Amino acid sequence: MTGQKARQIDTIEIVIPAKPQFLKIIRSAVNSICEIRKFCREDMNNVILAVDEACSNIIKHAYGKPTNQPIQATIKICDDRFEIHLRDYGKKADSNKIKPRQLDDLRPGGLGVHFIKSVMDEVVYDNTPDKGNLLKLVKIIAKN
Amino acid sequence: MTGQKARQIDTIEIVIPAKPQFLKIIRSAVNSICEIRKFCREDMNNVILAVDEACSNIIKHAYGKPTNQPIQATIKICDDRFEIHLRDYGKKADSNKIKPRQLDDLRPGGLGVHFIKSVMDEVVYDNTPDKGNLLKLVKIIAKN
Amino acid sequence: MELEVFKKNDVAILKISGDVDLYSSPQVRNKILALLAKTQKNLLVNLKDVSYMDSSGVATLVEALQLTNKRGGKLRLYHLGPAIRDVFELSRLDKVFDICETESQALNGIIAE
Amino acid sequence: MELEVFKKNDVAILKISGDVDLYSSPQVRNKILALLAKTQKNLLVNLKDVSYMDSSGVATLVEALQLTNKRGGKLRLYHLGPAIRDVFELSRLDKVFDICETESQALNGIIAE
Ligand SMILES: Nc1ncnc2c1ncn2[C@@H]1O[C@H](COP(=O)(O)OP(=O)(O)O)[C@@H](O)[C@H]1O
Ligand SMILES: Nc1ncnc2c1ncn2[C@@H]1O[C@H](COP(=O)(O)OP(=O)(O)O)[C@@H](O)[C@H]1O
Repeated sequence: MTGQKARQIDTIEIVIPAKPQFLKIIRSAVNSICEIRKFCREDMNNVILAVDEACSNIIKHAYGKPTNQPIQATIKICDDRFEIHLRDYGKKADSNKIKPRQLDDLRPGGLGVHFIKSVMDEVVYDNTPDKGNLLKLVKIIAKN
Repeated sequence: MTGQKARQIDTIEIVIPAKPQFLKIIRSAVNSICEIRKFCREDMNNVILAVDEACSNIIKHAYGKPTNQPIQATIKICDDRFEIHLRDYGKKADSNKIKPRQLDDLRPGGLGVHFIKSVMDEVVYDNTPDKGNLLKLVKIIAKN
Repeated sequence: MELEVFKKNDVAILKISGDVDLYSSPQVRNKILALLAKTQKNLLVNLKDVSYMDSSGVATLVEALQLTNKRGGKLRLYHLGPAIRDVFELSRLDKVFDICETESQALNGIIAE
Repeated sequence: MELEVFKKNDVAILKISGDVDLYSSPQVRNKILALLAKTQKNLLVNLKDVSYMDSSGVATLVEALQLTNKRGGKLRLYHLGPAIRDVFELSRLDKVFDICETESQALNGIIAE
């Protein structure tokens, strides 16, 4: 188990204007990537959900509304993990405020961050870029 | 009919490594875009086919083989047309050689350019960029 | 995303098809509010052909649940596919909502009232 | 893309499912060459579950047609959905190929031989 197999990493980039009607494009691209990598149904649905919620939050919270400014998604394709970086140029996130609500408080909204954190293995909000924010999401894929 | 309605144009970008297994990502993104714009089934299938064939030709002819170098797709979304620009950094195309074979010469291959030219309204191969090639494809969408 | 409204023995059934996301959930919300405004006490929601639902879709249904509760009515969801069921489980709302397998189960007790 | 091989009264049927594109058509080609190498004179191809086919998929079937012709056998395609039918029409090969509606039509005359 000491031998290291050179891991092939391919990178896919998708840029959409930060508008709700274009989220479907990111979802279907992520879907295809999961199919190419033969993720199981549950991993696939979870990854799609987390990416979609994160993009929705960029529209709602970083940009504050639908805009022509971009959401840049960079997806790294490996056998054993799904990694996506989401870049926006909206207002800097206050990482203390990015948290799920208490689930027993029944009210509409406040589920997105909970979904993202429940299904992904790494969730890192980085507001140190020159402009805007970078969100890194990683899902480790179980071998089958 | 003299009043001009400001046309909203949105731009989507997708970059994949020039490898056959990733063509599906471009197809599914184009599919979603056609759905968002409510293209009819035939327009949708035609646009997907032409884009896919053009990307296949970039892998086969511009790069000569699967490679990590990129295929960059820039898609402009309007109500009445589908426009995509495909950029590669492979060897310059000789536009005299980019032509469909005679269809009555029954042999495998040589159909891609025929498909592209049959279904798209504008097909412009531009090899003047500093490096590589730019292919512009336009499909005018009939109002329904 | 498509919305269809049926009536079965005076009970309103909303059938949602396609993706319910940040783009389409406001349309679902408007339709539900309109149905409940029209003196509709109870509402059944058929989710059979929903291919995707995100937190904004769940939030819309939470709002509908609160509205029907307040009016002494019932909201019932039925025919959830595995992907949609997972989203409700993730949100831990699968116990809060009245989730049925079939339409006749969902109608049970509502029609009899 | 998935490939399955069935036998019906000694005739080989290749069922293709999914997308046939630059990535997957070499797999289709290999399977067809292997089937024809195994003394298989005739070949039926069920395209019912093919969701997409590009020129490389058509080229693969052209090659199969030429091979079966050369050996005095028959290649027949059947169950083409509208999208796949369009691709054959675009290539103007819908008249060159023997395209049938159903499996029994495709088997007709081949089994009787
Ligand atoms: N990308 C983001 N930028 C800034 N704030 C965010 C971002 N994502 C989430 N938040 C904050 O975290 C909170 C919880 O987000 P979420 O669980 O998705 O629920 P909702 O968006 O419905 O409020 C939001 O209300 C917001 O204050
Ligand atoms: N992007 C391209 N760059 C360079 N040459 C190309 C390109 N696309 C097509 N060609 C040329 O046009 C010919 C016809 O292409 P096509 O109809 O797709 O058939 P095939 O790729 O099967 O040969 C190719 O053989 C090639 O010489």
